[in-house]
Amino acid sequence: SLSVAASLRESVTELSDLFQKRTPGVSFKKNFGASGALAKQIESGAPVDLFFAANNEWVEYLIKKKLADEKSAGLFAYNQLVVAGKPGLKIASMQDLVKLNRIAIGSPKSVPAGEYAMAAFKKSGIDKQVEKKLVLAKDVRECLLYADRGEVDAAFVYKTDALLLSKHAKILYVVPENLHDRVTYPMVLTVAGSKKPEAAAFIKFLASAEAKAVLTKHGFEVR
Amino acid sequence: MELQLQAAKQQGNFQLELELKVSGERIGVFGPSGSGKSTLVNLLAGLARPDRGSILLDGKTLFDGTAGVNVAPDQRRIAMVFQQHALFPHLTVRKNLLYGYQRCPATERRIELAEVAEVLEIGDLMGQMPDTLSGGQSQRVALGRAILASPRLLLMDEPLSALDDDLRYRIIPYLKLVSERFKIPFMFISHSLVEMRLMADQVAVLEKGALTAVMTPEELARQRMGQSPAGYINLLELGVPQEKQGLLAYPWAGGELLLSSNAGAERGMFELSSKDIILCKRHPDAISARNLLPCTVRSLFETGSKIGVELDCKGGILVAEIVPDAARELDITPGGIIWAAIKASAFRRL
Amino acid sequence: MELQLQAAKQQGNFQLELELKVSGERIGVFGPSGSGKSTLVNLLAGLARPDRGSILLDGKTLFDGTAGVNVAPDQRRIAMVFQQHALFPHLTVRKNLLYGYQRCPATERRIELAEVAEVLEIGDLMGQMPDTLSGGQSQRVALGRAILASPRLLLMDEPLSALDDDLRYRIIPYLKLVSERFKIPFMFISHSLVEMRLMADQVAVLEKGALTAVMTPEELARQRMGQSPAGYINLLELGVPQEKQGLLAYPWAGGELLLSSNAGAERGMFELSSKDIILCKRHPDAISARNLLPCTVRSLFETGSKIGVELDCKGGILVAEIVPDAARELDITPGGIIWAAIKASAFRRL
Amino acid sequence: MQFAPTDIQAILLSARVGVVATLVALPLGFLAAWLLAFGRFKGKLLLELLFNLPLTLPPVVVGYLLLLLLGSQGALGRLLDLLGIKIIFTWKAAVIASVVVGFPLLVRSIRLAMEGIDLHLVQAARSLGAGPLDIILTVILPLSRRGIMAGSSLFFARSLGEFGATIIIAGNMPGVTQTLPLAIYDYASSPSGEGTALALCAVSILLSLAVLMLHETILQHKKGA
Amino acid sequence: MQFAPTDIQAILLSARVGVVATLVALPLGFLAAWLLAFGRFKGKLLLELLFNLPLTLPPVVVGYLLLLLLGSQGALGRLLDLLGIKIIFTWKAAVIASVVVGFPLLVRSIRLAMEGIDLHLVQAARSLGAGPLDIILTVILPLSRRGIMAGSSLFFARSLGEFGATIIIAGNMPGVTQTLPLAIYDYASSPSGEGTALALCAVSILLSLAVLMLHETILQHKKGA
Ligand SMILES: Nc1ncnc2c1ncn2[C@@H]1O[C@H](COP(=O)(O)OP(=O)(O)OP(=O)(O)O)[C@@H](O)[C@H]1O
Ligand SMILES: Nc1ncnc2c1ncn2[C@@H]1O[C@H](COP(=O)(O)OP(=O)(O)OP(=O)(O)O)[C@@H](O)[C@H]1O
Ligand SMILES: [Mg+2]
Ligand SMILES: [Mg+2]
Repeated sequence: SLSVAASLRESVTELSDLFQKRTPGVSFKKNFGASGALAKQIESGAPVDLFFAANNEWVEYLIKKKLADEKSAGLFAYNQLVVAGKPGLKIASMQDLVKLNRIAIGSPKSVPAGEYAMAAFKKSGIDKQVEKKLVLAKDVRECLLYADRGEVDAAFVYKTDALLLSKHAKILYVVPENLHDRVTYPMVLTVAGSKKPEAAAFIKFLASAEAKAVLTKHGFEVR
Repeated sequence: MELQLQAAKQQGNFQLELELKVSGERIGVFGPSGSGKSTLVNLLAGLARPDRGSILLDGKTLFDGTAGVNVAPDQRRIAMVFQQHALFPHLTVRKNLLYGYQRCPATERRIELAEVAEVLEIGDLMGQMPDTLSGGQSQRVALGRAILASPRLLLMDEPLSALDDDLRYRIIPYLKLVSERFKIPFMFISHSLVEMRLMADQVAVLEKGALTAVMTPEELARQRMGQSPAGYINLLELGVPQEKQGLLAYPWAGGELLLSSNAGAERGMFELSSKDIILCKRHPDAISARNLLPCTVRSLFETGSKIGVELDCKGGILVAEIVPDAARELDITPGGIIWAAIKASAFRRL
Repeated sequence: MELQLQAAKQQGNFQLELELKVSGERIGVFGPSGSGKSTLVNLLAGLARPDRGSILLDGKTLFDGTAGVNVAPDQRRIAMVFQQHALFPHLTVRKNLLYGYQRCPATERRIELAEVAEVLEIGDLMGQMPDTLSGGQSQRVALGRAILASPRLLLMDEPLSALDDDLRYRIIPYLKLVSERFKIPFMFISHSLVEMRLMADQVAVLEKGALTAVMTPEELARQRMGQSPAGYINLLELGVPQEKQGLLAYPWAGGELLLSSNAGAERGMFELSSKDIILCKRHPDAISARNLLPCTVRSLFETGSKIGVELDCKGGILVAEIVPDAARELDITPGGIIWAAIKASAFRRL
Repeated sequence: MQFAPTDIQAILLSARVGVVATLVALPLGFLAAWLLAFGRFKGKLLLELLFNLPLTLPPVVVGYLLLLLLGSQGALGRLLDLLGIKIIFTWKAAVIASVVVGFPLLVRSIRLAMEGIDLHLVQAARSLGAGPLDIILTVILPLSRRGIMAGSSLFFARSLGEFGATIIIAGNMPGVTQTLPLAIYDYASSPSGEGTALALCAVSILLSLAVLMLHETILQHKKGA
Repeated sequence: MQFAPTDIQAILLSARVGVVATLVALPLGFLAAWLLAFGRFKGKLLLELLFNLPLTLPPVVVGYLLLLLLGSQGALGRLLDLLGIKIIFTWKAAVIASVVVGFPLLVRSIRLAMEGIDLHLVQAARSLGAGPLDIILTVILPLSRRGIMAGSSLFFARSLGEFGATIIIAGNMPGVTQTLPLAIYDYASSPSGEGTALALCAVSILLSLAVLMLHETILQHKKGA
């Protein structure tokens, strides 16, 4: 079975469905949640074969605990951090954010997107100015919700998520990649998963052009 | 107090169907267990709603099924003493007592805490909580609580059953006093004829949810004299006594009556059962009964298997109870002269 | 039943300090309100724990403070009738009645439902829930429930206060019957001397939490004869009567006694108050009292302001009550002959 | 509105988890309430605290703690492993999450009702020969009926809404361990799923309405009898 | 173990939110319980359902619904905006979340106690001249004291643990709206924060222990008096 970070929900579902159609007899159980929760579950012996995380931290955690197969670790997709907000606002640089009242980011302690956003603030030197304006959401979807409902002026979200926005909010600004580490989605086989041929086959399938097309459709970058 | 009640109420298998018109300050309700006395009380207090009918108290409509009038219980100013005392468990005895008092407009307050506490002997309990009271104590407090509300009508549902005899007869005259002095009319529920006779001017007799009669307690007592173990109770108002041969001689009806010395040397009201009067044709020379009164027979009446004899003893009226056979043997006829023998111990102060 | 109790118990301001040794089947506990009667009952039933002391019933230790013995209430097989009936509100009358019955080992069951239901007149209520019963009905059911548990000891805490006179005197002989036939000893709490006299063989008298005396109810009644409104109660066992001049003639002590015809034409136990006996020196020619018995004076005793006269009427013993003055006047001395006049209506069947 | 098969499964699963959790928790809750209401022993306060813990802590934290306990490294988890019982990532885990999180509510309700019972009734029963267990079954149980009913409908409703602990120990596996709240959450967090989320909310409300009505009817019925 | 300043603030904020929420909810809960226990009106079942809704729905969904209602585009939110009152992302929002989510627990407890009150007492009070409001204050309120105490400690504990609805409408702003459970969640979801998370859990448990002890002491005290 697969444990999948919530932000990959739609794409991994589509990919696994596709794979199941291709390979009769194979069926997946999927489990969605926050990366941290998923890692803890695996640590507690949850019967998981393949772990799709939203950041490297939890994959390394599992590897360190000898619960995941280091050799199988790889990057699955990439994403971009964007600022979404009220359609009228003009954000041309990070410095423009200082003028805003409320900015939603994922909680940097628990949400990778938040971590990237904080890094970007620091690199642009505005972390002190915006500190009091930050609303820390428990996940990216919540940031999105705030932006969509107009509760915040801007929210740091992934591009893939921002594509789901309705007309109340839109992408205002794409955060330059030099301001933070690249947004990566790693995946790893667990110790149990590394013994299953189907799991390896699925990983191979994910590298195929067909799979990459699906990811691109959902807004991910595949390079 | 004038009460006009016409009400029907279904309760489980039990059907109450009452039409009752009474006026007076001291109304009794008499009837066997399960005859609907408590139900009637609830209707009056507004705690139960008649299925149909109307209730008028002193000309004021308390309930009218057709007109849709139903005065709230707290607006009726009708206080209750329940069979089960229903004291507020979270309030001290003092606060229980003052509950109705404080809710009574100051101008209408007629009775003070100290007065009630003294008569009911609950002064020492003031700080206690109800759950630490004995059965008798609880009921006395409940009684005091209702009295202190200075109600327009006081409903008492067998309030005395939990009290001992002594206390019971000390409370009864107080209740009467309260009713007379402060004009608090009451309705007194009991299935004891004695209590009824002592407490009420008029009695509504219930039987299986219906009114069978309204009569004076005298009439009721005479009617049931034969059945009642207590007989008919003569009530005598006696003046200030003098000591005489270790007894107390009370002036009564031009003559005097000798009572045991433990009767208490003050004027007051006394009861004498019709059963405690023995009639003799002639003056017996020596008899243990201390009172021998020559009387004129006023009338005879039959009740059950007994004959009631109404006697005129120099203006004082007494009712004696004898068996028909004795009436024949003694040749008792209205207008005849006869001796009534009464023991000094037969009288009881109320 | 043999009870040895030595216990102390503090309750608020009230201190119980009892040492009580009684044996007998019918124990009474007598005392004014607040004297600790209910507290004693709770100690016996195991519902309250003495601060110190010991309780032995029939040689079996129920409680021993020093030895650390405290038999659980349900193991004591001591049933209770409370002042407040405490019926299980969620069970029908039938199930309430059978509660203790079903928990009593089948071999120990001595009393059947139908029997109890009939005497207590609760047969019609079987399907009802307790909250639909009137006060009197509830207490009868509670009584029945305790009896049906066939207990080793039945504790009754003023069980009769909520019943009407009629019913009360119909239950008393049944209770006595139960106690005799099935050997269920009971302890009967009351502050009524009359009930005590009717129910108990021995009475423990309590006053402010302490035992003042253990005596027979006769002694107690004689002692308090002067104070009690009921006087001393003579209990007479009368044989099968014959009709005679509209009255019933019951054989008694070699002669006969004439009773009102409503006494019921069967043999049975009757009560006669000492107050209802009038003594005459000579035979009065015509007197309303239907019974005139020549008697020998056996003894005289004083109580309060009264004199008790123990009479021997051809073998039957009666106690009459007169004032000292009358004793002098009639020249009553032990061994003397005197006439006792008793009205036919003075007797009451129990 | 058409529900996807996994949505139907979520509804059925939630109903099942609610019912099973209630059945499991009731006897335990009754016992716990009895201990707290009538028991006199040391450590009572501690026990009470323990029962209330799941209320005080965010359900997510409860979930983590349960994961530690029941996971393959946990004390209980290892024991269950030996017995061949798998809990984590099964619907049984959802039941456990519901039981633990709703337990304080159940206990509180029942205990409150027990504390209202007239002690005279217990005393009467004892004097009529009923031992402690007998009294529990024939006096305390029926007389705390209102509390049991109130507590269990409260508990059932709570279990229908249980999210935080469930997602951690049961996981969020559509068709397997995804209960109603998890499905609602999933839909609600994507803008396109709002409609379905609301529809599932309505189902959840209807379910608890049904339990509530059942509860009222039983109470009314018993009152009338 | 040293807490960061924001952790201390979270503890204080949680305590404040708990206390304020309890104070706000108590009169409302009492009123609601009274309506449900003694009221006889149409739509009672509906009202009961409404009060129980927040229990049935996952707190996150409740938070979401509250956001819709109180947010800048919500009906109530716009009204409050006109009055110059800001709710969303302030500690007041945390209070509202706690009140809404804990309300059913409070009402249930109080109502249960009210239903246990001997009707004779109410009748006696009425016959002594006490009107409905008077009776509520002098008879029903003191006699449902146990239920109020139980309900409010339950409510307080629940509010200490309230996470799902709070994080949505109060946001998670350290030092401003970050309550204990939010802080715990934050720490618990990063691999390095486990220790701090457990320490904060302990604080939360201690807080509710304090309330529980207070509750017991008051009950014991009143019983003894
Ligand atoms: N809620 C009820 N449901 C069914 N029957 C009831 C209800 N309340 C009272 N009854 C019945 O109504 C009848 C009258 O009861 P009520 O209490 O008025 O009698 P009562 O005259 O006061 O009796 P007691 O002297 O024993 O107190 C009884 O037969 C009782 O069983
Ligand atoms: N829990 C308690 N706390 C304080 N005082 C108490 C408690 N229980 C009983 N008492 C007191 O103990 C005394 C004896 O009470 P008890 O009920 O034994 O009297 P009783 O003889 O049965 O009276 P009654 O004839 O009125 O029923 C009373 O003064 C009562 O106020
Ligand atoms: Mg009655
Ligand atoms: Mg007593």
